[in-house]
Amino acid sequence: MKIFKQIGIAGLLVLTSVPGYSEIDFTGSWTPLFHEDYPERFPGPELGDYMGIPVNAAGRLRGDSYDADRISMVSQYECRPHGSDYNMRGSANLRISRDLDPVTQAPVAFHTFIGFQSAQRTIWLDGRPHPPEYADHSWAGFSTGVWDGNMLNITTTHLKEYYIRRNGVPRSDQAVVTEHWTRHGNYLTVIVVINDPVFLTEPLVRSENWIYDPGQEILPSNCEPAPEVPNPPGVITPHHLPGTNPFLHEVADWYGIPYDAVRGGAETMRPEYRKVMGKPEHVPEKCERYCDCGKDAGACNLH
Amino acid sequence: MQSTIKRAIWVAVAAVGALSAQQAPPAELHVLPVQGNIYMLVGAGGNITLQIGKQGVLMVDTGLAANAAAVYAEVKKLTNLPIRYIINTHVHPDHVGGNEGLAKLIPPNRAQPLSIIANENVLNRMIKPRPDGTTQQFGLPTDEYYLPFKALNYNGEAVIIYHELNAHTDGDSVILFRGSDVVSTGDIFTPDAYPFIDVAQGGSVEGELKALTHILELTVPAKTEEGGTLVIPGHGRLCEETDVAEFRDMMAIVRDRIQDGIKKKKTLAQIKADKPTLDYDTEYYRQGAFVTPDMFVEAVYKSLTGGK
Amino acid sequence: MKWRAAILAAGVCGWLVSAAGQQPQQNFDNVKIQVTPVQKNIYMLFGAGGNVTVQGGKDGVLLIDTEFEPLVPKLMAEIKKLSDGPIQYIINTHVHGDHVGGNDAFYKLIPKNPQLPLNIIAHANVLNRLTAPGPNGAPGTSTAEHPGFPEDEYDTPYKDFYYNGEPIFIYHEPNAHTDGDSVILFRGSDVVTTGDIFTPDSYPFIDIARGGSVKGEIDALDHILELTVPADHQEGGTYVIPGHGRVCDEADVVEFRDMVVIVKDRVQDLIKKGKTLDQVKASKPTEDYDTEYGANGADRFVEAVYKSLSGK
Amino acid sequence: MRRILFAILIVGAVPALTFAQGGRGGGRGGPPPQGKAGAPVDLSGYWVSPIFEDYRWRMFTPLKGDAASVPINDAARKIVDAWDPAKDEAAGEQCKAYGAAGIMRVPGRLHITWQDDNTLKIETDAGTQTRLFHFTGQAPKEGEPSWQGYSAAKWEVTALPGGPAGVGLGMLPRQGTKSRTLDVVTTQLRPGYLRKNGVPYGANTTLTEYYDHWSEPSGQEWFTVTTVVTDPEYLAIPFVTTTDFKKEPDGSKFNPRPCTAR
Repeated sequence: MKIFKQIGIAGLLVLTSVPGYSEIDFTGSWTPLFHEDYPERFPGPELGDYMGIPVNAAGRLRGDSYDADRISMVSQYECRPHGSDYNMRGSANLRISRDLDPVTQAPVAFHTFIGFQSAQRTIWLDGRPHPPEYADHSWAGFSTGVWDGNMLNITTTHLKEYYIRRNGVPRSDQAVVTEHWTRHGNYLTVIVVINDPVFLTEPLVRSENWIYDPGQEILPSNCEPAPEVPNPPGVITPHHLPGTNPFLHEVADWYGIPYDAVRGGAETMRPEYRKVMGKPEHVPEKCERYCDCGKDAGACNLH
Repeated sequence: MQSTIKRAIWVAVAAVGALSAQQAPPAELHVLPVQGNIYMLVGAGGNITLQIGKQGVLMVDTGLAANAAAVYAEVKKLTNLPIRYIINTHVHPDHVGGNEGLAKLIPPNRAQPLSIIANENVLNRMIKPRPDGTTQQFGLPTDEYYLPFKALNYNGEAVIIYHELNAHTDGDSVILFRGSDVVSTGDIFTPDAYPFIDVAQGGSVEGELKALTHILELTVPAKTEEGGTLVIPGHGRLCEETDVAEFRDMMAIVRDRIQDGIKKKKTLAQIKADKPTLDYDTEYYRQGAFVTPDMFVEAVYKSLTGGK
Repeated sequence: MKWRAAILAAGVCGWLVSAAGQQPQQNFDNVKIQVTPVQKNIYMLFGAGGNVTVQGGKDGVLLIDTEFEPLVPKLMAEIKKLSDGPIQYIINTHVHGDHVGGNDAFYKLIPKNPQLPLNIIAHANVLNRLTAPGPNGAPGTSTAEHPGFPEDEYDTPYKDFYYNGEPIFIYHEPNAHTDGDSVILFRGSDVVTTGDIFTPDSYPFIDIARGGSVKGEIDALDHILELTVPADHQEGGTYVIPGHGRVCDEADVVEFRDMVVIVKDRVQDLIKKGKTLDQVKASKPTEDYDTEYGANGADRFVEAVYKSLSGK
Repeated sequence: MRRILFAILIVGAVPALTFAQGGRGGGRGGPPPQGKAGAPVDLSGYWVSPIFEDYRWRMFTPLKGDAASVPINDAARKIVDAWDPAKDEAAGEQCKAYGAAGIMRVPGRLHITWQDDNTLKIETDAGTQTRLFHFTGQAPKEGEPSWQGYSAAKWEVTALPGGPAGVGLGMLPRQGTKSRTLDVVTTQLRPGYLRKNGVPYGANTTLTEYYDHWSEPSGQEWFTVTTVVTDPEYLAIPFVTTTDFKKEPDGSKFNPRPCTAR
């Protein structure tokens, strides 16, 4: 009898309700796992490290010319959040919430909030079109998501120019980013594919993992850019003139890597490159920088 | 590679239905509501800024001559109120070209006569005979100014017109709509193309940089360096302060590189050979764009060396 | 009504000359707070002392100047009627007690919220003077005992930020009424708050002892005229909230600026003729303005102009 | 009266059951088909792994002592500091970095084929290793530990994370999501290296992998494997990485080569 009753209730519900939505629910708080590129992602990348980026000549020279003083001297850079493509590999925690249509209860959008510079983002699930090409761009860009089974495929346009790596390798405002989100138990896997005709010779694919970590208090950041002092005659934008950046060889020498590999580019990223990549100029005896990042699931210290 | 990426992007965007925007033929006009009283009219040549309020219509720039009728029709779709003001940011034909046609199309209004505002240098250049010997009769600036700035209150907000000295030309105006919180820059700022520094008509790289810095002073972003004051460029998409900052930094960096070359006694040819814009060409030079990297380098070089 | 308020204000202001920075012994029990809607986000509050500017909107509340400590509860009550948002900004236009007197009391009354911290902004010279050592080496008052002192000071030509959906520009006007004057432009609401650089019903109090000068005063008034844009027929458009007195627009500032320039020229001329301060006063260079701006302030004004021009 | 009501309820129940099963399984009724027949995506073919992330640690044999990013413990740290490739060679253990927990991170190419209807085979050119994914659903037979261990695979039947999969008031029977993920659990592993410079994993390691197939807007096929290495012996927490593989038109670049210890 009892069983019948339960099944019966279910049956009535099936008969009387619209079919359920069969998507993965990403909502909740997540903590990033830094089991790849921890030193780059937390303390920050080494200068001149373009490894793993299919960067073109333009992007490489931008990196060579980059001077981090720009962030302190040009106030427009001070309170920037990360671009939404970089944010998923950033170092702050993530909260995902979901909008439902008040009438149909159908999912309308996912919202993500990341504490660093209060980066907020909306991923529309209701099939709306992207804005026209001459519309304003933003750090988060304009994102729409389409389900394919248990994977959410996201397309983002209208991004502001930002960095692919925080050592000055840029990602342009013409880039189109596609993402693939999927969830396995308590792991969220986010695959980010950056198509940038301006700075990349082929798509850049990076994938990050987050672990479900409910009950976090993720606070906003209150950053007010310093007042823009009218620039002195002859505008100052800190940068290294071509061929004058003294730091470009550091990463190769510190880690015993051939300089050509450090310079990045699609050809350096194929397995067969190992055969032709040549010898490093200098190889340390043993690891001296960031050797224990993440030991005992701990933080990333230089020594 | 490039083309496959372009295709990839096209597919991606098409896939989410922005098809029309992507395929739009250039001649077709689009209207983008910006904020407050301001609309951006795209496709007539240079971008046209429209301020529409209870009193009437103020437009910044008029596009190419050929599109004047289409522009007028587009404005009429938005409002029946009269066009009271036209402000020209500078003298180039893709920004003043529509003046003549519009001046003829706009019905005479004795209560609110059409007033065409521009820096006096724009007028001085427009009254010169055209190549064909004729001179322009209609649509010349009627209300030219020569002071550092001119202010008016229209449609319930303060509109400030700043003269930017020797920037893109010698007659550039940047317009601030104070209530709507929008800045219209003319060709001093073009987010996806190198600036055309018209040295022959009084432009200079230092003036460009000063003007861009002034625009940065006028813009105030909302939280996290985003939103707040919106910026309508001479060509290209709607922008904000950080977009102007990127552009300003490009200008400053290229200027420094060329200055360095000049210090090292390099000739223009040698400096061009150094490709001082290599890392910006993919961003600011599209096939068929008006200003080629070499033109830009040459303009900066001449501006820095005093035309030599 | 407003007229009486203005006189009272002028009186308080005058009374303060000897005691700027101190709390007056005056009884405020019967003072009522008048609330005047100005334009868009902006309201003007007045009880006694300087005018208070209130900007309220979706983000919260911004205040300019705080009058006197005893009035703060009354001001708070009125502000709460206008907006229940948090008070996140207090800006002081200058150092005088009838403009900063309520800072501490506001600081104590405003609930602390680490996510929405209270920013108290003024030009650096305001903070410097508030914390400066007293006469004959008495130790300066510390920000520890005065949490309401403007510790978010700025020392650049201007500071801008975005609040309640509009850009706000704070301009430093060098050596005008004092050496720490700020003029605030609410660009979206189209309202300018001038502090005591502009007081439509009384002669400007050029506080030479605190770095004021007649030249700076005139430059500041000219700058205010650059910021204001009238609507049709030279009225309306940008509204101006003076340090004391009624809500004004550009035309009122023009009148005031012209008065200051004319009096300055007259005094300058007399100085050229080698007249002493007493002789200058005796020649009544402000006679034609005294009925408008109050004879009681004339001598002080003339004296300030004289000293400022002669450097004596 | 009561009887009639039950009758209605049962009628109502039928779609509920099948609907639920259909969603949770994929086939209507009975367990979802596994192996080749049940494959929701085609992983067969040649694949290459371009090195986008962990470049320093994957493309090169990292400097001795470099365990950055791996949540190792003190026991592991001792082994890392004692790493000596010569010893491994002498012991004939050049393949320690090519075991199941490390192989997918070694730069190289994969050849994926169906060995039979219930066995998916992955051959690597780097170290010429072979992994067999068994869809039989049976528990692994006790066997000798090996570099590649025993891998039990299944097509994920429902991607609903946690929570009761049951039926309750106010909710529909969970339909689940048509999953496209391949789940693989590998045990019986011979101790090896997560990285070539001797960052170890132990004999009790359980390797859980999730294979997700996706495509670029251009149509280019990829799969990303999320690898969770659980090793109570040497890891403070599970070591989680994702490795991306790009489909190649043919095997022309598939270049088998032996393991190396250096």
